[in-house]
Amino acid sequence: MEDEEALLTSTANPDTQIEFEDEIQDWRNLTKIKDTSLPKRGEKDYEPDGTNLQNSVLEESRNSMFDALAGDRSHVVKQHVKAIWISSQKRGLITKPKGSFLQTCGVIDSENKCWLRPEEFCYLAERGSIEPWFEDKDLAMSIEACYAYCFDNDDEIDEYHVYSYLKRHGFIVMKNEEQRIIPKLQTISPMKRVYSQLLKWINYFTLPNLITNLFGHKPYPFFQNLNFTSKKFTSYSQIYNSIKLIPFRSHSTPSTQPQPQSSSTQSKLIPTFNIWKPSPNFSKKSPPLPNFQILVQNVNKYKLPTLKQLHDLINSTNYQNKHHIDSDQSKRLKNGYGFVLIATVDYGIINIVKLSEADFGNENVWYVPGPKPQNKKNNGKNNKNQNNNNNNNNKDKNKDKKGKK
Amino acid sequence: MSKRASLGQVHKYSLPVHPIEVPNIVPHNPISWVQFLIAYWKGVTVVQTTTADFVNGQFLVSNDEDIKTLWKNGFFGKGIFSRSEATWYDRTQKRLGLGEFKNLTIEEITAIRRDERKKFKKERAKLEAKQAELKKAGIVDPFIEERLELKNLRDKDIDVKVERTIDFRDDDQQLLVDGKLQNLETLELFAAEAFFLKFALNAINIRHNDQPISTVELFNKLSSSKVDDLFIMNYVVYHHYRSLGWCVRSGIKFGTEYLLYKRGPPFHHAEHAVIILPNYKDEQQNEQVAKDFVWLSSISRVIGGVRKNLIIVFVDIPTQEEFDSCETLEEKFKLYKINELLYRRWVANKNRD
Amino acid sequence: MSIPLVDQVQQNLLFQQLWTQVTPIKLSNITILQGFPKEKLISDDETNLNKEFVLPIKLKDEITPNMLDQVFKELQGVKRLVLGIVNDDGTVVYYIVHDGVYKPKKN
Amino acid sequence: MNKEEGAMVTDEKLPISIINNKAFIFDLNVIKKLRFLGIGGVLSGTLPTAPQQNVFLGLPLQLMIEEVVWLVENEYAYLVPERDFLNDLIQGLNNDDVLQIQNEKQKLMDLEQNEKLIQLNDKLDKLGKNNTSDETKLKNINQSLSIKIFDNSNNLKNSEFLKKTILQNKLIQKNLLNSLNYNNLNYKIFNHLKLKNYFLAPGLRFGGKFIGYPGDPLRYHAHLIINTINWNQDIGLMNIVNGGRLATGVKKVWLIGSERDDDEDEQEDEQDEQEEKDEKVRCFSVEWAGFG
Repeated sequence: MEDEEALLTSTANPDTQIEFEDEIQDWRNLTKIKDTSLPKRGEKDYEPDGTNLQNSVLEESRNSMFDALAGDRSHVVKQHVKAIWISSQKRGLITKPKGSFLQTCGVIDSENKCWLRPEEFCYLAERGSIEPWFEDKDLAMSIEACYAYCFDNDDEIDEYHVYSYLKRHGFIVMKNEEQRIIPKLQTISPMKRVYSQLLKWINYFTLPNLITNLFGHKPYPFFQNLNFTSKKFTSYSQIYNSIKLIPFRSHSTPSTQPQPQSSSTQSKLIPTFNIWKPSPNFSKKSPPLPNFQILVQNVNKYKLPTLKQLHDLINSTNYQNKHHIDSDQSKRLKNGYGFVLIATVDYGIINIVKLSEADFGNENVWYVPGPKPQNKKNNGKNNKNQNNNNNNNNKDKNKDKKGKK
Repeated sequence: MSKRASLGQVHKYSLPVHPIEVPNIVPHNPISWVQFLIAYWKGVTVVQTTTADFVNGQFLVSNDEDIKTLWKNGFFGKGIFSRSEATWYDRTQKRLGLGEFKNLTIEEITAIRRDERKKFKKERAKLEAKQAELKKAGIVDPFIEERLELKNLRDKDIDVKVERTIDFRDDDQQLLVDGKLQNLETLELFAAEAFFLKFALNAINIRHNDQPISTVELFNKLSSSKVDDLFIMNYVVYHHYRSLGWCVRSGIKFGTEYLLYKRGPPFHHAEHAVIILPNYKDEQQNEQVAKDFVWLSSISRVIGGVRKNLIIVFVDIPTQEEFDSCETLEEKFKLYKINELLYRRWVANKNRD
Repeated sequence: MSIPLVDQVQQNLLFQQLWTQVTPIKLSNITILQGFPKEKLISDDETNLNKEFVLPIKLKDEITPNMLDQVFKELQGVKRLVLGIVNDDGTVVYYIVHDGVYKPKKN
Repeated sequence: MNKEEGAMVTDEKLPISIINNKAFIFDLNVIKKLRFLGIGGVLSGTLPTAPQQNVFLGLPLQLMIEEVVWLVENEYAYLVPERDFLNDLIQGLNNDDVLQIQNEKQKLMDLEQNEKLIQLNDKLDKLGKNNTSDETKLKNINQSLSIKIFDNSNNLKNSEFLKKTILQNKLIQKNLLNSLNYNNLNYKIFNHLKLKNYFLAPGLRFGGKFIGYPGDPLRYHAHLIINTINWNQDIGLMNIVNGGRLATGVKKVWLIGSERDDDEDEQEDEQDEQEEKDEKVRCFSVEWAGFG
């Protein structure tokens, strides 16, 4: 199918590209969500048509919403946990810690008291798991008071929304308090490097190459005056390599051209939260490397960070499998290398994007015809295989082997 | 099957530069060595040179053979009346009932599919009207069955069989000379394509006001001498991807600069879409030109909707002094560096397990 | 050989999009095109084929709300305009601009 | 229109809590009234009865700045500097007040206890197994009573009074509104579409400033992806291509909202300022033409 066709068909049905959470849902379906399965997308109307039926359905939806919003925020006496907001520390204090949330929230000090960060305190209060208390009055705080006292600026509120969004999704989320840059590990394992060097040498000595090398063919041409006819190219890899010119940032030698230290006061960006996939064995005392790291940015306040900021940000990340490299070329191209998540926030609406470093410059995709086919029918198939092999990791292997005599 | 093979044969070469064909060497067979050497000595790297006219900022190729050459050897250019390959002449022959019946062109297949979809939409509209009427009477949704049927209709692959109908408009009179169709279609190259063919491959002659134009002259016409000139940025990105083997075509239909195809449009879908942003040495300047997230979100939605990968290419911009001090274009281009970032929506639900 | 912008869009409309009776009209500052599309531009339209107006413009050109306003002012009573956006590869893409807040097509 | 609607909205001005320049509603009754005014806001808290999902969220409701300005300009609402307000409110409570609050809380729990006891006795009677003393039962019941966390602080003494004071202090109101630092063009476009009965929501997900619904988003699909562009600012044809593609693909139009810059209109007499201002707003709706 043509690209345009793909667009038409994929968008003919908007459901396929809009995530479920994106749309405002019919609250009459809330009961279904509690039965663990997601409700089907509610049928909505095109526009108000003034019918009584439409009005009564709308009223029903609104009432379902209002009823749901009126639901109690509470826990039972048996599980009562009182948490006191200590303003001076900017922490919530639980003197008698209990509850399953302790597995992923709070820090226990030497006196066995639990300290909650503002977002933890507020989130647990909001879902009814703790009873928030004022420090200097013997009085419970409302959610209103939690919002007013826990956050010192607008960014912290956006961060809180992202925190609770991820928590509701079941992730384990912790503030990334590590303010130092984690040194970047070697991207290529030593073994891999030896291996690829070896392959390079092997290829160098493959015969057609040896011969062209002996005849003094240099792959770098003079642009403008280039005259291919005076060169003896025996394969497309030679032709393509000869026109390579534009420098690119490679994931294995990522250092950017030295940028003069700018006078800008723009602060260095650091991921806001560490995120782990849900795991029953999670140890908050000695957590493993997170699965993801996320930066929170309000779209009405911040723009896309500069390239330098993004590179620094990605360099500063440290998460599980950071140095994993896909063995399949097309996956490498699609997934890239190091990445960071950015949660963009627009009045509590959250859209998360993944920014990854890509390295197309290290991947050749030119077409290499396969060996002469046994019969015509196999032709396409062979080409494919050949392509995949080439894609694996060594570009020098991309020597054309013309099957024709 | 045979169509596929022949397509592979037609597009055997991915650039209008062809390598020398040498036989394989079998190490223990000295005859193969000799054969190789002979082929090597006799062989010449073939460059298929074409000609384009540079007029009013457009690069137009009007010679039929040249058009074919550019299309066959790496999918360069676009027929001005076609979606990609110049197929207007064949299409119009068919439409006007001239010539023989050939395979349907992409444009024709699309038109048929769109017609089918319109029919479906009409039926759906009717259904909805009926439903609205009933709703006024207070009856809810009696049409679930029918709707399901319609959905099937939509999901079903639309069969493309056509009977030929002739469509001759008054406006078509001007196309005919002595009852024969004049080919009005030319191939247009975009600036980076034309410049690549000239500068990197030296496979094209470019005429300006009927005079041949040199690479440097062409460059000066296409770019201002400013270091962050759009043409230069677009060109270095084009050159980068072409030199890696990608077939690079315009991305305007999806609101991006380029689309990257493996091999070319008839072989693969474009998997990647490219947008280009400058990266200055001065961070303050970068902050001033920074794009907002909403803008990116819009692009990423369109690109995600057609299941493509969005690449943001940041091009390092050298200083004007560095740029001016370079003597050759080659040196100048080498000052620009490609930095690629992938931008993709991250869906929490799909990343939890 | 030379194809200025307006001719380029005119030819594209006539020979690729198969519009009919495509002719230029001069406005005070610019030239636009009028003509009849192959099919209804908006499926919800009641009349069969309307005369449509096309503003040829290069992709890299600027367009401001003020400019759109001017065109609608000069085309008194016309409720929509088609932008014929010309890319430097010869592609012309077409977008409808409706005057005011317009409800999307139902289908 | 709903019968209650009229009564609901004319009542009295609604409080909007301002926390770090963001606007929140912590009171369900206020949310209900806003809904009838066509102000939806964004529910951004965890719904305590279904805390493990993100499709249906709970209190508080966050409002867009434009919603806040619209509510204030139309005299439906006033602003409360939340932290100062709470500080005053809490400082103003003496020990007796605190005791009273606790007593009230205790009363609620006693009520719940009673109810639960009656229920339990009924149940056991029916089963014919009611042979333990109430005291033993209460021991268990007491463990299952609920500790409630309140959405707002309306129950605190003087809350109403303090809010009234804030409402009447014009300087506070003016300063708070200014502190929101809203973009004038965005507000004009918001107001223009609001006058046309559109329900507006933040636009990030569809790549716009706002998205516009023809009615309550609970029942209707969005029609508009709204962008605000200055009168002589380049819209960017690539943005039109992109936005038009996106919008048409999801059955919406890509709306350009702008405001005339020309001075000639200024001399016209200003009978109705609100409408006069709105006449300067100019919108264009973009969609893909379906060919090319």
